[in-house]
Amino acid sequence: AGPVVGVSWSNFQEERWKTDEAAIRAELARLGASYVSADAGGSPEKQIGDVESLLAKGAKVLIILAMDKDAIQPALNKAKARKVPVVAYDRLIEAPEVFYLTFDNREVGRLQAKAVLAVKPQGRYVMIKGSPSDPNADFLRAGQQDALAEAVKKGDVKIVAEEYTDGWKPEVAQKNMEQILTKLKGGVDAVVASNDGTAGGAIAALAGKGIKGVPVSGQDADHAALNRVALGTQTVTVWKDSRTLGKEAAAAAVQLASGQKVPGAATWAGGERKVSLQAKFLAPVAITQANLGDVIAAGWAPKAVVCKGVDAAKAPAACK
Amino acid sequence: MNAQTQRLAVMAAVLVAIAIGFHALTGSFLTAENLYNIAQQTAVVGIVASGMALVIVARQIDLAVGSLLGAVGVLMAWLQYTQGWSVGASLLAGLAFALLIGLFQGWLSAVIGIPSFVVTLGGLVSLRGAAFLIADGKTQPVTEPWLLALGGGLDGSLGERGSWLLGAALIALIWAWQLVQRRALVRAGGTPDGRAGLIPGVLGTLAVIVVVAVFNAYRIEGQEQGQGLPLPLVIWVAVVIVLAFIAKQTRFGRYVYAIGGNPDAARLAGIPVRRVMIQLNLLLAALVALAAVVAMARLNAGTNSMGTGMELTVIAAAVIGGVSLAGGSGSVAGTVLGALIIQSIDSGLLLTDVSIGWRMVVLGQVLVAAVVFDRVVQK
Amino acid sequence: MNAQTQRLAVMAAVLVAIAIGFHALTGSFLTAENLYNIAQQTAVVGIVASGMALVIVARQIDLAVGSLLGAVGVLMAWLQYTQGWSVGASLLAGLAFALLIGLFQGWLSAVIGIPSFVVTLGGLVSLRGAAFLIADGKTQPVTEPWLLALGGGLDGSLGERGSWLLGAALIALIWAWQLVQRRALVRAGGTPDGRAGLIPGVLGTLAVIVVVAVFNAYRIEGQEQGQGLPLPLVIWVAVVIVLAFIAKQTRFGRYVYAIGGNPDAARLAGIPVRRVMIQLNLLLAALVALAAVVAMARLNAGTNSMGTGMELTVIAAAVIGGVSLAGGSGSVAGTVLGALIIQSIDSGLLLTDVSIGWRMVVLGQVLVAAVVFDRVVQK
Amino acid sequence: MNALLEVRGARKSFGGVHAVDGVSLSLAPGEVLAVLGHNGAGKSTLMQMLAGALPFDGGELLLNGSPVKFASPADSRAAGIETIHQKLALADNLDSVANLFLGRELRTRFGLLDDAAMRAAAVPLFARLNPNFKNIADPVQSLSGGQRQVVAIARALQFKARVLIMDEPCAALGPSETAMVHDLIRRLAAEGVGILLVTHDMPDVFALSNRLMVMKNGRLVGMTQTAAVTEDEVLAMIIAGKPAAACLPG
Amino acid sequence: MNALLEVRGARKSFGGVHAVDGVSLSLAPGEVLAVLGHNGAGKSTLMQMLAGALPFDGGELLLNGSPVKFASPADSRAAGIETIHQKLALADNLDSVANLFLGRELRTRFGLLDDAAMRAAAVPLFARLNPNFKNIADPVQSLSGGQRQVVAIARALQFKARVLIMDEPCAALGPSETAMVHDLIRRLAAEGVGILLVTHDMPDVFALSNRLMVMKNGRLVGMTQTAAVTEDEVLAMIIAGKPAAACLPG
Ligand SMILES: Nc1ncnc2c1ncn2[C@@H]1O[C@H](COP(=O)(O)OP(=O)(O)OP(=O)(O)O)[C@@H](O)[C@H]1O
Ligand SMILES: Nc1ncnc2c1ncn2[C@@H]1O[C@H](COP(=O)(O)OP(=O)(O)OP(=O)(O)O)[C@@H](O)[C@H]1O
Ligand SMILES: [Mg+2]
Ligand SMILES: [Mg+2]
Repeated sequence: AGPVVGVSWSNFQEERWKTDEAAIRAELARLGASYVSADAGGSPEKQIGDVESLLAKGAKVLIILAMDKDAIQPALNKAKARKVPVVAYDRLIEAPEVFYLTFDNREVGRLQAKAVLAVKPQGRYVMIKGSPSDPNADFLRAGQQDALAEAVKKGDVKIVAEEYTDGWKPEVAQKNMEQILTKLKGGVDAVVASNDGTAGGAIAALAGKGIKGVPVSGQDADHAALNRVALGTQTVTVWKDSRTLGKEAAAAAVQLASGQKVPGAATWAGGERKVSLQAKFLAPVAITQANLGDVIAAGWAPKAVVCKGVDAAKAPAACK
Repeated sequence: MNAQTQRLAVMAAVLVAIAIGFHALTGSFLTAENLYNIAQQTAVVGIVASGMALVIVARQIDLAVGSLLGAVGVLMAWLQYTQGWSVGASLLAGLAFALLIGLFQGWLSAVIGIPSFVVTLGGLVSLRGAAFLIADGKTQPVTEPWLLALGGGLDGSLGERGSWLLGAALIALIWAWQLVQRRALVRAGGTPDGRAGLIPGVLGTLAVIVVVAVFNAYRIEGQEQGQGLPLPLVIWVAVVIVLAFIAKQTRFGRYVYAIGGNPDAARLAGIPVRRVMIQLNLLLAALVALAAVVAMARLNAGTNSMGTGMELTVIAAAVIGGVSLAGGSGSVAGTVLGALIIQSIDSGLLLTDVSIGWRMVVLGQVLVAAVVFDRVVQK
Repeated sequence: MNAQTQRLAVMAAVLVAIAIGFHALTGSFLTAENLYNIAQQTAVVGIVASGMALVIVARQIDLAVGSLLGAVGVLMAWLQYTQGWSVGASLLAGLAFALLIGLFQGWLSAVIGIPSFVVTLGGLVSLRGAAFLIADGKTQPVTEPWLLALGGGLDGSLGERGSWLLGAALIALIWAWQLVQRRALVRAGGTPDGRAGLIPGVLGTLAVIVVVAVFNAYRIEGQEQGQGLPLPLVIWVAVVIVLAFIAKQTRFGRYVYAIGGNPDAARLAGIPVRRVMIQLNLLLAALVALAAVVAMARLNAGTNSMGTGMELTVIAAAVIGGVSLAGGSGSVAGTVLGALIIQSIDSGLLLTDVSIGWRMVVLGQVLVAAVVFDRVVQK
Repeated sequence: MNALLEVRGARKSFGGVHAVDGVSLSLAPGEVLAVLGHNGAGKSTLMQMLAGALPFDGGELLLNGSPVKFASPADSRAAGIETIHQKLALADNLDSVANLFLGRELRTRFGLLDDAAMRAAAVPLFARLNPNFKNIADPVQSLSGGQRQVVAIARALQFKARVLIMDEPCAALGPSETAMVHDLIRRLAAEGVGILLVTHDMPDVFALSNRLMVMKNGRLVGMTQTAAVTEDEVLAMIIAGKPAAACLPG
Repeated sequence: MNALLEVRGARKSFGGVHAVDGVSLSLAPGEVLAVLGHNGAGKSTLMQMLAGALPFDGGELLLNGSPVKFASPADSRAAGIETIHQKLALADNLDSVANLFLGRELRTRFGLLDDAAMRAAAVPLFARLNPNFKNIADPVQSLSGGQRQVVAIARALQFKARVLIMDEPCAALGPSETAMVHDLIRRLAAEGVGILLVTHDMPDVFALSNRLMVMKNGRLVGMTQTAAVTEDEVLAMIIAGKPAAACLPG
């Protein structure tokens, strides 16, 4: 039989990881390896304990979705002591022995802002950020800034409000958006939301005030978000096909466990501390009405779900 | 009774002070739009808090309300969206689920004797897991227009005419109630004070008129008339009236207070303590189901994170509204003020330019200050 | 006292049953490595829970511990990493900060008379904001090796020799204590029962030997000898011994119980209730600072999310360990069992193949079941 | 046996303490049976057992000759036994009127609480027991010790009982209040109510009771007609635990 | 004025209730002053004011001729006033020994609690007051009403007081326990302790007190030498609120 692969999730409550898990499991099953997992529920402390438990359970290779790239260090030391290789899944862990496999978060931020900018090249922008206790929220925000910087400099785009969303909770995003609209007396032309959950909250707030035609971004290609894209209430959701990511991670894990090199890996040192490590990047895709068909074609979401309740007359091509 | 009323008056004053303070700072707090926002944002917590007040009065606590709200919300949305149930059937199923949980938890604490803190802490964890399992973690959109209206928003309010009608009904209710009280007193051989019911009557009437007028003044661009009372607010007010009535006018309510005052004495007086406890759990569960409907309608979806951390806000609303955690004292009406104070500070801070870190620092300390003020006035 | 001991015995039995159950299910629960993990994972919660027990005994509650731990942890790490302070100075600064907060909260509740629930709810929110502000939300790595050792891990344990030495010292302490008790009894004119101290003495000795042997049996590949007792565990045990001693052997401890039993009576008996309350707040704050050091060392960093939601786990550990939320009863030793039970279920479920949603469902209900068992045995 | 209430060999212990240890007694309609004994003799424990507040560890209880088991105080109350507990058992946060009717509230025809009617019924009752008792709308926790006792007594008297258990009802009462309660006890006994009266006050015993029983350390020392013994004999029974000559078994 | 304790025009009200309304009194060393009055007359409120448990709304308190203000019961205790409160003021979760020494624990030379010594001191004390009182290691909440009262009395007697306030100390006591407390009161008075004795029991009043005062609805009805009045005169004062002929002002 293949090796035992331990997977440590950062916060399984978020919708997307479910798909990743399924992909990892399927690939591991195909390769004859076995799967054990733990969920840190958003807590870096718990994640350390999780990794310890996974090692105790006999994991020979780890896939870690780090809640916090710095705070995961002790877990890595443990793994290192036992000569257990680590795949940094989706989020960077800056350590030389780690294999980093990801969709670049900063790139996700860039795609989000770019897609919104394409619809509203000028105007007043609201940034709905992620959880203040999640370091990734700032990476996304930095990527968004990359894409907007020029327009801001020219004065085309004005960032009129910016809020963190406690715990990434949609209802918090909704409340924040409502208050922003009140504060700005409705003067909002575009919303850059950091994921689909917060986008949902922001869209509900806009709808509640009868505001139409404001572009909103998201991330994760949640089914509900795809449906909103089809309906035209959400502009873009950045799709990181986590099935590919999961599949690649599982394959890489098994290869690392048997001491092989991962095909397609390259040395990379683009992190904050310029640590050089092995990495492989997958490209995220911005899904708008124009390429909505891609997710359906890829079997990510069934057409019936994506196009539910879409008015045939105004339907995007994918729903026709 | 008197101390109770005084406390309510102080907390109302605190609320007004907060509102004026924020308006001075931001210029937009006391606008019809912002008040409309706050009314909607508070309703979910307020509905649950009114039931929580009675639970705490009876010396119990319920930490599971947030998770239960999440599980029920996801269940109802999932039944509609993924399973294709009708809206009515899905709401009933959600209610049934909530009542089942309430029954189970009530049985554990009232009959088996496990402290309600432990029982509902278990519920807090388990039900959050259930919320995830039901729809496999996926957000479940909700589309039925009449259901969405219950969440407020564009079409979720009574409109100008409807609001005035409801307002008139409420005013009639207020005066009718004063009359009933008076009659009962006379029937029992008392001589009612000529002006006894006048002050609450006039104050109540004024409050209703002001509220309706304010909400009617909020007009969304493109709508033909003012919004009027948003449905979440209407639901919340109805819940509060019913619960306040239950608390003060029924035997069940009297027993809840007696149990909270002295559980041994209640038992010795022949009160069916266990039954009352279980009924109380069922009542709160039903309110959570109702709140879940509003929350789901407001968000246009059921998500598995709904209600996360809500238990503390709900308990805080009750406690700030004057419910003592030691049991036996507090009122349903107080929770309205408690919930409004919390939400006003929260939403008001969002109108200022304070960044999130400072916002949290200020939010926490203003909450404390509100209660400090109450304490200082009492001395 | 007797009922207390019985309860501890039952909870210990529950813990053993849980361990055996998980071992039967997974085959890897009762391994030296897993027990070593659990000891480390529990320490942070355990340290805080031992102080929380006394706070709850005195009819108070502290919801701010998790946020305080976060703020103190980030502060200490930030002072080292970003500000370049020495480790010692940064730890002292963290302690000072915690004590200041403790003093403030103690003053609000003991002197001004705000319910501790409200005061610390404010703290829960405000201090989480502070944790974000201190380092602007950025994680602060910590690198000093001796500090990291306090968090356990590879080099953070006593080793085989050190563990036996400490074990021997503990055993000596246990017997010395029995002797002191006996002497006191004789001095006061009593005639000690020949075997009175024998049973706790022998049990304690056995427990120490087994624990040391188990932890010494855990050997990480590449290390020359067994790990022995991890430092977080050593710190936790030291805290528990000191607090149990304070609770039972000092006037302060007696006053804490008296206040919890009947605050009015305590005041009438001339107990300086306010002073005791403030001291209690300071004690808990100091423990939180200590726990923050361990948590930070364990994480190799201070993050602003540290300790999120910990307040409920800590309170749950105390309550499951037998502390009554109504005040006046419970023991420090019980919190050890409470914390271990919670962590064992949590860690044990990870070793099973139960999926994440179900894991939460089971975790919550097993917690309840542990207490149900205790209740059923008592009947 | 035409006894209203009969107890056979009642036993109750708490941990190692045998609080009630094989006590038997019977109570006839219209009879006042005084229960005496040192502090901690087990009198209140026995009364709580009869009131359904504590389960029997052993022995049996008969009402009108048929055995009964009370699962709760509600059962005992339903069987016509009213109890004034030594610890008073008041809901401290409620006012005197609410406490008076606790568990048996008056209701309007819509099933709602009829506070006005309850208040109207309470005022004269309290006034009779203690004319200076004005603040009946305050929570009972702010009442004086004697006023609290008045509330507890009024509660037991308010409802038509067949057996009345009074555990030191006059302990905290002033002289005029005590006189009033004595009157009431005599009147109720005359109406056929059986009364168990726990007291430490010899004048009370001799003024009110038909028979008396003495307990010591959970056991029955003796039971006798009150008229057949002197105060000194009773004191000797209480203190030395030896039955007086007049004592008959049972 | 050589009075141990003197009160001038003490006032206290709760909301609308004037619980104590302009009461003055003085207490000499070795004197037993009985305080009488109907239920709710304000006796306990007055005693709580002297014990530092309630602040004065008006009037003043003098100890040995110099005015004092108590901010807390600890102050009053420190000034040599011991109080047995009507509500007993016991920590229900602690055992009798811990309650006996509450606030004044014995400690070893290391500053730790000396439980063994406290227990050793407590056993004979309790045994003297109630020989049947065995379960002194149980939490006091499981004690009988009289046993609880014994604990509260023992606490006040244990420490050398100059003024002793006893609010209905014998209300729940059995006859032999009451006799024992009477003995103690006499002995303490002989040693020069000033005693304020609240009671409803006429035999107690006449057996123990040198002077007596009667309160009604918060006001002082009269104060007199006990020897100068008859029981019926005292009862008339309590009930009708009219001072007897023998009453002198103050
Ligand atoms: N804390 C309080 N709050 C409100 N009212 C109070 C409070 N304490 C006492 N009172 C009121 O003050 C009055 C006097 O009470 P107090 O306890 O002094 O009477 P008392 O003379 O000791 O009576 P008793 O003989 O019944 O013990 C009563 O009417 C009582 O209701
Ligand atoms: N709940 C309890 N738990 C433990 N022991 C108890 C409990 N209730 C009573 N006891 C013990 O039982 C014995 C009898 O108590 P009980 O209250 O019946 O005495 P009593 O005769 O009513 O005394 P008193 O005259 O003082 O009221 C006492 O020793 C008491 O400590
Ligand atoms: Mg008794
Ligand atoms: Mg009194």
